[in-house]
Amino acid sequence: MIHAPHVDWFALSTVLALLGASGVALLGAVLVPRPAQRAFAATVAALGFTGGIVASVWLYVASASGHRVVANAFYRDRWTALAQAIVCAVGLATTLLSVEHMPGWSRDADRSRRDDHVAEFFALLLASAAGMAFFVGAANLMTLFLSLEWLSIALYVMCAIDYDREGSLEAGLKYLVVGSFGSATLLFGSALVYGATGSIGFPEIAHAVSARGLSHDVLLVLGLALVIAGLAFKSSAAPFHMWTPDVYQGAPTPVTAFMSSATKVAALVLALRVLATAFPQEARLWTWAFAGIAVASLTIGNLAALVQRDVKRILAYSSISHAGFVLIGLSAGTALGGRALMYYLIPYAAMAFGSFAVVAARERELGVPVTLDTIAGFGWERPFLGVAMWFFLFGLAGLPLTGGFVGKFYVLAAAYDHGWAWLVIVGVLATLVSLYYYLGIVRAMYMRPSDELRVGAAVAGGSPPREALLHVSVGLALAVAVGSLFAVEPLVDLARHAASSLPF
Amino acid sequence: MLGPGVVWYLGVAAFLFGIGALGVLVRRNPLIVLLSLEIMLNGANLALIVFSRHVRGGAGQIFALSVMAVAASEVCVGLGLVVALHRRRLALDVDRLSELRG
Amino acid sequence: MLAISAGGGLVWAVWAIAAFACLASSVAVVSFANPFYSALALIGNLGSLAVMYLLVSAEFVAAAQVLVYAGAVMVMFLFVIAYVGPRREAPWAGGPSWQTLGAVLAAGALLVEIVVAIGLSAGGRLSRSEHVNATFGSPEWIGRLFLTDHLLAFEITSIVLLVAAVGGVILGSHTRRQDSGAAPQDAEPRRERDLEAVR
Amino acid sequence: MTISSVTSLLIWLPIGAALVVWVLPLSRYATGSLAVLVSLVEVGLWIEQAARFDFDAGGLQFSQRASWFSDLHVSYHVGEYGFSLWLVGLTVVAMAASVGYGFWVGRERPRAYFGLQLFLTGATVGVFVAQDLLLFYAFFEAMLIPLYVLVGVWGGAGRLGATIKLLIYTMAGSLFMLAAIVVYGLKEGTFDLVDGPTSASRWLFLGFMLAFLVKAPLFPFHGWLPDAYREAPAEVTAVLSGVIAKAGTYGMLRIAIPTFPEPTSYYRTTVLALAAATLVYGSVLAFRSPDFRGVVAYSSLAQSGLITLGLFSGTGLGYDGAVLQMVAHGLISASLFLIAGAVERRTATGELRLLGGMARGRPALATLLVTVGIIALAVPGSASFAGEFLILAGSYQRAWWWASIGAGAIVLAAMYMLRLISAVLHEARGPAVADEAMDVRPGELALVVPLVACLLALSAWPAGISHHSFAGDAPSGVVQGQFK
Repeated sequence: MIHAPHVDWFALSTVLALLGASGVALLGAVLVPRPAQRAFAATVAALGFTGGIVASVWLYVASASGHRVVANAFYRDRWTALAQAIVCAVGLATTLLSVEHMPGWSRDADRSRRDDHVAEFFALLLASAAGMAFFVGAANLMTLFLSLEWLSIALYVMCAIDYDREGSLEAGLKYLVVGSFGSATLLFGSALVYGATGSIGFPEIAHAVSARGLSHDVLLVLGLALVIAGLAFKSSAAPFHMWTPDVYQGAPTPVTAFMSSATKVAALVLALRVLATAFPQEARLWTWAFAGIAVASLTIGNLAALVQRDVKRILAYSSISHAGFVLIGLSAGTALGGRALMYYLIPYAAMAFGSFAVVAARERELGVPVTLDTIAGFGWERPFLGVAMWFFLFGLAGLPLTGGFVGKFYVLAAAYDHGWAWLVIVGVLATLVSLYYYLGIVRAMYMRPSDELRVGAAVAGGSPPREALLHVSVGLALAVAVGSLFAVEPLVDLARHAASSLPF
Repeated sequence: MLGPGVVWYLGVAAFLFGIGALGVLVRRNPLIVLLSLEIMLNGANLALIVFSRHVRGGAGQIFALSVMAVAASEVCVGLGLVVALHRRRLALDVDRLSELRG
Repeated sequence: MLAISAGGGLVWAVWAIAAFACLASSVAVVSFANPFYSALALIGNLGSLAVMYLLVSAEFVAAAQVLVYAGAVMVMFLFVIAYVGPRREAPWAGGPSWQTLGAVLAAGALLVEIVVAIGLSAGGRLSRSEHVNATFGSPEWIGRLFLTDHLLAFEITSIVLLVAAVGGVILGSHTRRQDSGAAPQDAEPRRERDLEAVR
Repeated sequence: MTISSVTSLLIWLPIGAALVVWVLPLSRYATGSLAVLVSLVEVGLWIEQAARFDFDAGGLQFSQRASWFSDLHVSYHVGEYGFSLWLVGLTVVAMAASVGYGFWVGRERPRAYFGLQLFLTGATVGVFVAQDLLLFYAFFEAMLIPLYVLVGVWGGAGRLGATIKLLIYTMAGSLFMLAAIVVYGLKEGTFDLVDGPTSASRWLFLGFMLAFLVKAPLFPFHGWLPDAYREAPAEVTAVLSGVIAKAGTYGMLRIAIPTFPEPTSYYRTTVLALAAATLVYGSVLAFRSPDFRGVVAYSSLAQSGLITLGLFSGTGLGYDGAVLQMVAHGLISASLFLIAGAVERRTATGELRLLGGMARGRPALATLLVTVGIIALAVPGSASFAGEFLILAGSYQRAWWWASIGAGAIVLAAMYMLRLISAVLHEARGPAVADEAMDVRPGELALVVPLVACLLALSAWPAGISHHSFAGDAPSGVVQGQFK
């Protein structure tokens, strides 16, 4: 007789909402007539993400005491719920951005093909977000690995979905190869940890380590190192970042926007969960490991960004350096670090998404890759998007226009609180370097001599396309980015309650 | 357990993982890269199964079975990409695809 | 039940053959110039692994390995290789660039590290012999685990497969079918494109 | 309206107006009028506030405090002391003149321009009233953003290089201040300036001072100054040298000196030497400078040195004189840069060898420039004479040689100002000066005359500031008591 475990459907409601919507969108790809597919699938996706937000908020409210559900395979707690809410919000914004742009905006010449796979795209977007929503709540190494693959495989296909462009396919393949390499590393690490402790559940691992005195066990430490490397691949932290610029540049821009914000949120949130829950005894090791990765990311991300011309590549390197910043908070390995991490990710996700969304608008307008030359004059031609980009860039640089400023302050405070004043200095120096390339974009957008400014308009050949939904998504990102500067207290409270689910 | 101990199996697993990683890093043909990824996953699988026997728990074997499914999924998407790239009449040479070099 | 019924020497012999085949075939996979041969070598690798799985009482996994991997995945591989055409690539040609060298060093270091680490702990816990009962690794046991302790993992696995299937369809279906929803004036260019794709 | 919220209103009114200007598609004229109106309202609010200010009472006035994020004890805490009141006054007056000038000149892209100017006003006021370290830092940086764009978009031909230098220099300084703030705040458990205890850490002191030295600026941290002052639009330079640079010296007075008494005395000689070097160096360069703006720019550099000299003399007279000189020099350099702008508009150049003979037929211009120049070179009876005298007296109490260096620099100041006046107004008519170049117009007069009037008023009654900056007119006690 098989006694199936009790399933707490409510705990899974966010995932189920997204999956359900994904299924409906997929059905739409078959059943709904082609001309209506775009509207249908986008509506379903928007509803799905809204449902996901509602579910995760509800879950947040109703999960004050965190515990594991469904045979201890999934965490129902506020850490999960808050991360799910961020992922769903990014997903909603991506949906708005994608309606006009995906897939195949470059196929304008042949309008009939613009709707190729549009419903499948939204289904994949929902599926990947569902994977992330599950990933952040994974409670054992198996669900961790599987949900990582779940979200990654959907992302690989999304990267490649603009398959009339070689760059898109190439990005998909590159991401697949490097992503799978990272997953395999994570998997081997999981196997070693399993072998050392005999368990795959996070708290059980911690328990086995303390009960059997394994904290110096070679297998365990090696496994931990491989697990960290695998997670660093996903969060595109140096030295596991090599794929990031190529993939971010080659993937369709809305997908890049989604990856740079949601994927990073999921990977970093989960990283802290795994390490704090399963390896508290190894904190002396992983805090150092993360500090090292953070320094490497900040150095490589910022220095490499200086010499780039392509705006998407610049933003990709910027996202590497921001992984470094978040890891500074993570490396503190304290409740304050957890709070800093969660708070940082909210404005960061908004700004990263928003900046790529603005790039998408320019790309669509001109039909060419957006470089520092082709973005010239953009600020004056499209005032709203220009100002928004201005806020995002200054915010990413950490100037006090957006919550990015407070986020940076928070992670530095967490590092100092942990006793790592040197990390504060590293963070400060990295910010200084980063200013140069963020300002480079602003300079290109606003300060080129007026004869250069006309280049953009000439290439566009007329008035910019109408894109109300894109403006809405950029506006939302802007509101979150700026609002998080003023609403620090409520957001930090949310983060505090979320971080209290972790055993610090 | 009769025969070789866990360590021997683990040696094989580690070797598989390492040689697979090497293949991914140095080979350029995407098909061979995908095959090398399979070897890496197989190395991890062997470790899981051996440990499953060693700790007398079921999780390792279940894990390994799931990994097989995942590996099949990766291959499915990876081969899809290879075919799509081939249709774009691109050389199947990761290094020659220089559009994204910056 | 090989591991239980046979004597130690026989098990050692079987293990040694399987391990050797396994290692040799894995080296072959990454060093063949022709992906076709690499794929065939991988089949050998999978088979020898299945033998090793049997030796550690994982019968169901061994069976699945042969069915899923060697049966399904490798067939898919061979089809694609046949479709794309076996393109030869000299694997080590052109001397070691610094990238290749770095990769070899990294992989080598990883391998040495792992082996040394395992060897270090070899004298300790890992050499203990463990006895398991006959149901260990049996299909029934696996099925029970999948539906109880690892229910969620089971479900996710199916979702991963579904997502991959959708992805495969998207990436594979370049030449679109003529569907009724398309506007008539679009039919002609699309047919041309289809023809081109067929060519 | 409660008393305390006036301070917040001074910050947020212009920032809100900036948003309105950015969002609403107003006409050029409506945008400019709105901006001017808001700046005048700011002046009015400030006058109303000054009228109600109790100069004898100690402690913070018009203060307002709300938690920003409580787990690190960071709050939104604003309020004014006597000297901050005067600096806020300087800000609103100079910004009103600057905004008016922009309106009068008719800058391109008015909505962006006036929005940025208003944003700058709010942020600068914020710097002078913030009583929380992080809030102070936020405003300190926020000032930079509109400045960057104002210089980068509306500046002269070499503006791109100038903006990069400006930003990288100042950010390099202020980011180390951020590190120092993080460390100080977490160590002491509060970021509040009023509650915060003193600290003996020399590293933290240096972190703060680096930011202030770059901002003020002092030799050798002044690398951004010549380019920025030359390339920025005239009215932005006026604000930059008149007001923004004062944020640096204000920071020394409000944060570095009271919070770090031990490091202050440890590094006193070093800073004084830097200040003296700046004073001499700036004066010499001003004397050698080939163009109008260069003279004023380097004289501002010299004045920053003088003010720092007064602050780090650590005497009551020095503090009084420094505050007076901050306000007086702010007004002087704002007026001079606006006049420079007026001259450049007429002659299309600021080079002194191309100018000359502008006094003939242009009485208003001549009167203005001579009046401001006379005050700037600190003739006895002028506001800056009072300020410089107090500073010299204060530094004399520290050691006689500081005072003698200061006195020497005042002689140099007379020389470069007279050279400027004569090169622009007198001598033979320069090749760039056309006969039809007009005298200053009523519009320009309306902008510069109020500034000059303020200067004259200060000259008549310098004690208005020097005796009303610190509670009970006891500067040393107030500063050493950390403004409690």
